[in-house]
Amino acid sequence: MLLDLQGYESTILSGAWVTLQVALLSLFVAVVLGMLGALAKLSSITFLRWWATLYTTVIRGIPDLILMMLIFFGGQIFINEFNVTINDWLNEYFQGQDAAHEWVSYLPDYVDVSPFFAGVATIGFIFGAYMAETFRGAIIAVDKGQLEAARAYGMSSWMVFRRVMFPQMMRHALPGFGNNWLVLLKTTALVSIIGLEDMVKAAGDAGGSTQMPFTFYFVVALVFLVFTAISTSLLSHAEKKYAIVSR
Amino acid sequence: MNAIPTLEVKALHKKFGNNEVLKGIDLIANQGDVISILGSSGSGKSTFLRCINLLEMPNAGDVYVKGELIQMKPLKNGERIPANQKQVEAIRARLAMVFQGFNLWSHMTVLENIIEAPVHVLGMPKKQAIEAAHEYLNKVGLYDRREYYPGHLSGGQQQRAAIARALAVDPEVMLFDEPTSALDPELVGEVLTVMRNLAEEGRTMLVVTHEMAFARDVSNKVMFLHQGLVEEQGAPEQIFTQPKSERFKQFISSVY
Amino acid sequence: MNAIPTLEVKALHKKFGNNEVLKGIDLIANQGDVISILGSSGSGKSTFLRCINLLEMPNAGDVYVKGELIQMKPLKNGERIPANQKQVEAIRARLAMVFQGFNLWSHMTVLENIIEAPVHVLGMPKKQAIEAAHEYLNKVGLYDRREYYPGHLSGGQQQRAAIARALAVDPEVMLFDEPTSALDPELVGEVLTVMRNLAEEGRTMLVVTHEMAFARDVSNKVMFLHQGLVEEQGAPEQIFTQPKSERFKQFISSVY
Amino acid sequence: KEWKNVRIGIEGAYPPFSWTEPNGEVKGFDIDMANALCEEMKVKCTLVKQDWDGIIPALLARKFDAIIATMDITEERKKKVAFSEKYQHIPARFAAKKGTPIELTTEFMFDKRIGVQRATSMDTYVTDNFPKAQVKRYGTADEAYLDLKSGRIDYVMIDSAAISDGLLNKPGGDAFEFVGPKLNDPRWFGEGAGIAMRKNDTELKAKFDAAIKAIRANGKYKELQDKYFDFDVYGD
Amino acid sequence: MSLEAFFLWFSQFEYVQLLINEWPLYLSGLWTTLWLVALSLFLGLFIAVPAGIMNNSNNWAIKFPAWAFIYFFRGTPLLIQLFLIYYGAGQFLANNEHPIALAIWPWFQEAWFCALLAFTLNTGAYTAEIVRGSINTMPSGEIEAAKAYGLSRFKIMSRIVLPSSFRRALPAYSNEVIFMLHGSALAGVVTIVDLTGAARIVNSRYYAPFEAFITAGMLYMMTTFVIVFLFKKWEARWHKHLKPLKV
Ligand SMILES: Nc1ncnc2c1ncn2[C@@H]1O[C@H](COP(=O)(O)OP(=O)(O)OP(=O)(O)O)[C@@H](O)[C@H]1O
Ligand SMILES: Nc1ncnc2c1ncn2[C@@H]1O[C@H](COP(=O)(O)OP(=O)(O)OP(=O)(O)O)[C@@H](O)[C@H]1O
Ligand SMILES: [Mg+2]
Ligand SMILES: [Mg+2]
Repeated sequence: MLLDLQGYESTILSGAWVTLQVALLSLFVAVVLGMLGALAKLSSITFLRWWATLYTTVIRGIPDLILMMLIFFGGQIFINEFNVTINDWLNEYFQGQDAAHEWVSYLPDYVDVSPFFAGVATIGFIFGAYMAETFRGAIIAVDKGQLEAARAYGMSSWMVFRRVMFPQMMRHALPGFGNNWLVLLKTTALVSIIGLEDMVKAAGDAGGSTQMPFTFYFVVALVFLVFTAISTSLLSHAEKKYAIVSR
Repeated sequence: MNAIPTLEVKALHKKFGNNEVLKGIDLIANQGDVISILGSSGSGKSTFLRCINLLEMPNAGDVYVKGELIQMKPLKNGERIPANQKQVEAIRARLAMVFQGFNLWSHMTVLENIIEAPVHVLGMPKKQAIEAAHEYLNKVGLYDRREYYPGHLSGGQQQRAAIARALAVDPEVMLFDEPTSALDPELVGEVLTVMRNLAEEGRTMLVVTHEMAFARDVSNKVMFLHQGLVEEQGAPEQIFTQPKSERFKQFISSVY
Repeated sequence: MNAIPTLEVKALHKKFGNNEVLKGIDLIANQGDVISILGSSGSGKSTFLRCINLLEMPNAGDVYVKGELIQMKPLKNGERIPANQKQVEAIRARLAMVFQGFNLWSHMTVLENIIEAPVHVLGMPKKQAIEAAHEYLNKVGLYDRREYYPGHLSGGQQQRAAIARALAVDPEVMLFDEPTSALDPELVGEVLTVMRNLAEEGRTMLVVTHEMAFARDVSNKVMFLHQGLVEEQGAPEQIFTQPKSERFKQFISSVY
Repeated sequence: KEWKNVRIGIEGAYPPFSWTEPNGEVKGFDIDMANALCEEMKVKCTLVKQDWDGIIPALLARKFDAIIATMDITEERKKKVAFSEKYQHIPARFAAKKGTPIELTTEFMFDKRIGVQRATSMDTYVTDNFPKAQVKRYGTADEAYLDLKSGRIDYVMIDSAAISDGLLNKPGGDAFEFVGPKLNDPRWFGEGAGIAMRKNDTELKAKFDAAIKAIRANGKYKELQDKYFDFDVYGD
Repeated sequence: MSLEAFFLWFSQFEYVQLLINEWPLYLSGLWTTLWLVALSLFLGLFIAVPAGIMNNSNNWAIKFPAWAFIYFFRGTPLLIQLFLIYYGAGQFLANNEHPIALAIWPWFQEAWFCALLAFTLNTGAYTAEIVRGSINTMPSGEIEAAKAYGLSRFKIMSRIVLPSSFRRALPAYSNEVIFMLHGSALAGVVTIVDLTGAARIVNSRYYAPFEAFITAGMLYMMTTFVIVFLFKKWEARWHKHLKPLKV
């Protein structure tokens, strides 16, 4: 039968769970980075604007897969070398102070960037750039008068953001946010290429061992369709809810 | 009359780039004064109001609220910034502004709009704020619309809600920027009635307006801005009947 | 007068769901007639025009253009559809419509808009179409704007471009649906001048309008629709001065 | 530095050396070898799965400390990593549909489609020796077998033992066979497979070398070998 | 320092050596990426336009196939689609005596064909949504005007609706083109040596992931910028009617 999974059901299922976790956590990272990026882009401080623009342009100019490889390998090498350099530097310094000083790892020699973490960080980082654009648009779309009124009643900047700007921009951000989420969800498929045991990787292994790859990838496709269907209906629900306010 | 004016503005200057919009405006508002500010379009009326609560930063001049000076410090480029952000926030809550475009927060119901500042700025308990809000809603005749979102109200209703929102912080002074200009004639009537009642209650108000009838009948002081200066001012019965300035004569003849 | 009328409508009925908007309208337009169609909002004026060129399908009644009956066939659900799509397309090109909202094709320049139908419907050689278009552009005073896109023209210019587009198919009848209602008074003048000139040239026109002056001074026949029927019709000098129907009396008194 | 914990990189898709069970557990000769060596060295081992073509970068990035994944000790790799003494030596071979001729010459291999696993010594061998062949590089050996079966490629070139287990002895494998000679030219395939480590971890290398010697001597190696192979994988 | 000495000094860096040795590989990879993407986009249009029009139809029998096609290809990751086509063909078409299988297998045997097919269907589905969206925002008055002047249904589509919609779809389509360029990085997983595939080969030769992938990343970014630039020019021509007049 086409859909006989030959004992791999549970691996695929737990892979699906990993996919979902990666997606949701990356979404969280992306929203935080996106918010910061958007605020930086709109900030009056040239330095921040410059970095945010660099971030969004570079990320959107390079394919996800390449970025993932870069961050997964290059990122870890970078962190480790950084830590080792700092350790060496500190130890040399203390040895200069006190010749009897023994070599100590002040920062860990290696930071274990697990594929899970790397996947979440990478996808979050990539989609942070897309979210930043969405949020920036949404922030601009908030009527200036709304913010002025808030300031005129004595709200502090943080309160203006929290009580007026944020709830209002979410409404404008929702459609773009929804699109980004759907693309993000599908991008998680790439984490299998950097070795994370997600649903796609599980399907690949199973397909290799049984030499029946189509079957397993087909099941994965169906699971993705289910995820998308659920997301779309939740999103349209949310959009309806926010729409009442805006007449 | 009080010894200390409720609001005092001294020699207020404001430039936008090279365009000097206000060239030294003075104003004293005592408890219960209703001051109408007139002037042709672009004469700086809105800018003046916005400088009072520091939505725009004046380049020179001082603002005192009940004798308290709002501290500002100059920057190198000739602009000034608030010396003490906390003070500015506190002062703003005492000078409630009613905007020309209403600017009600569209994601909150009318009631939520009204209790927002009392609860989150003044720290009033929510329950008490709601009770007070009900009273103001009754006053502006919007009690039965309290659960509506601004987007579902007519222009006049929105403006009245904005007035209730301003009342809710029990401000020293209410600043109105053309409160009726976005409304159709019928709605103008609604809003002016509410404002007339406020004046009778003894609220201190600064009103930028094009409604001569309001300026003449309701306010006790009228101020006419022209080219960044106060061209003419005085009690309405006096300045409407015996205008001294040519420019003001021309202005009232064109508006009537 | 010709034996065969240019346009003849017989007992036209139109329902939307259960709402019977037109309950049997007759009309005869001879060569050179300018017929104004009046009526209050919702009385079915637009629907009547749209039924004539089959943008809406009438439920009953016949339309003849120069004696040629437009063939329709009934469906089971009481609606009718064109019996011969080719015939409808051909007829539509002979009944040029000028829309209230202009509906110029926004991705084409004025000139391209004008030659579109002559070239792609009537099969005129492009060169000849352009020459003709220049003439019509001169007539409506838009020759120097021929390379502009509609989005870059004022409302009155757009409406005049729409009229030139209609002229370009050299139609038997021009149908105008409130050609001036979206325009400001100055632009109204522009467009009415063009229409007056067309009337003087002897064009056959059906004009839905609220401009009483136009109806009275330019048209030679006026028709007043009320509740789906022709409530009153006749020569303008007669029906404006001696209206028979109460409803029409009331209507003209409110519009004047 | 004290080595109490060693993280070992493994592949998990290269039977019989390592493969993944349907329930996700990894098994195979390399896995058993890793566990035996760790036991011998008295250290705690953590196994980390990593795709083959990222396995050396991952080692360098300190995602783990050693690689036990049937990695040939080649000159190229020695530039980047250090190797223990060899712990096995298995020749590489071509496999193809039964009856496919083969000649290891540039002319014969002209336009032939050869599947290899990306970044293996077989990849380098084929690339260097048959410049006119179409070399197709796969992430895992299994993918190469799939394409061999469907006829997208003419040959695969992989470790002979891996081919036996992954292709020939699997259902449908009887249509295929080894073709051509066993290949173990040290220039490409080195002197066997070793454990790769970062170059500055010299104590760890010493530990592994000692442990390999010890299990060779105490019979543990033979025990493991017999579990998977009916020939001498150490290749003396 | 003489030029030659400078060159010697310069070329001692590992990365420079990598570039000197491997640039032909990168160039041929870039070429593969470019023609694959260009061809998929071109062919994708032939799917997108009919599918977009069909998905707008009120007739269920016409709408459903287009809807299902679009839903599947937008709802699942491109990686999975590629795997399904590539391995699905291997599993079902190879060694199959059915005359259809015999006829099409020679095509599916080629990895580039599978990638081209997957990319074409994928971009076809996404572009179909863009087409549908822009047809939906077609001002209904302009269609009525076209009817009123006797244009036939075919002419209304081909002369009024499509030209106008294409113009409005241009910004969204330029995004799709960039996404497709990025998505094409997946071609490498089915043995195609595209730009990413080249980077992976270089990585496996030098064990230098950062250098290998950053080079590819830069080339992708340059390509992206060229695309953005070309679309800007195209928009300037096609969007004259939407932009304010220059005075
Ligand atoms: N943020 C700004 N930047 C630059 N110029 C400004 C700014 N705000 C106002 N101005 C200028 O200052 C002048 C006064 O503007 P203001 O809005 O105070 O006029 P006003 O008297 O309120 O007019 P109106 O009756 O039209 O509302 C105008 O010339 C205006 O162009
Ligand atoms: N497509 C439609 N579906 C249902 N009802 C319609 C439709 N078009 C028009 N109607 C109804 O038919 C009636 C007549 O509409 P029509 O647009 O012809 O009026 P009108 O005389 O042109 O009015 P106005 O002066 O406001 O343009 C109205 O009650 C309207 O609601
Ligand atoms: Mg103003
Ligand atoms: Mg109408």
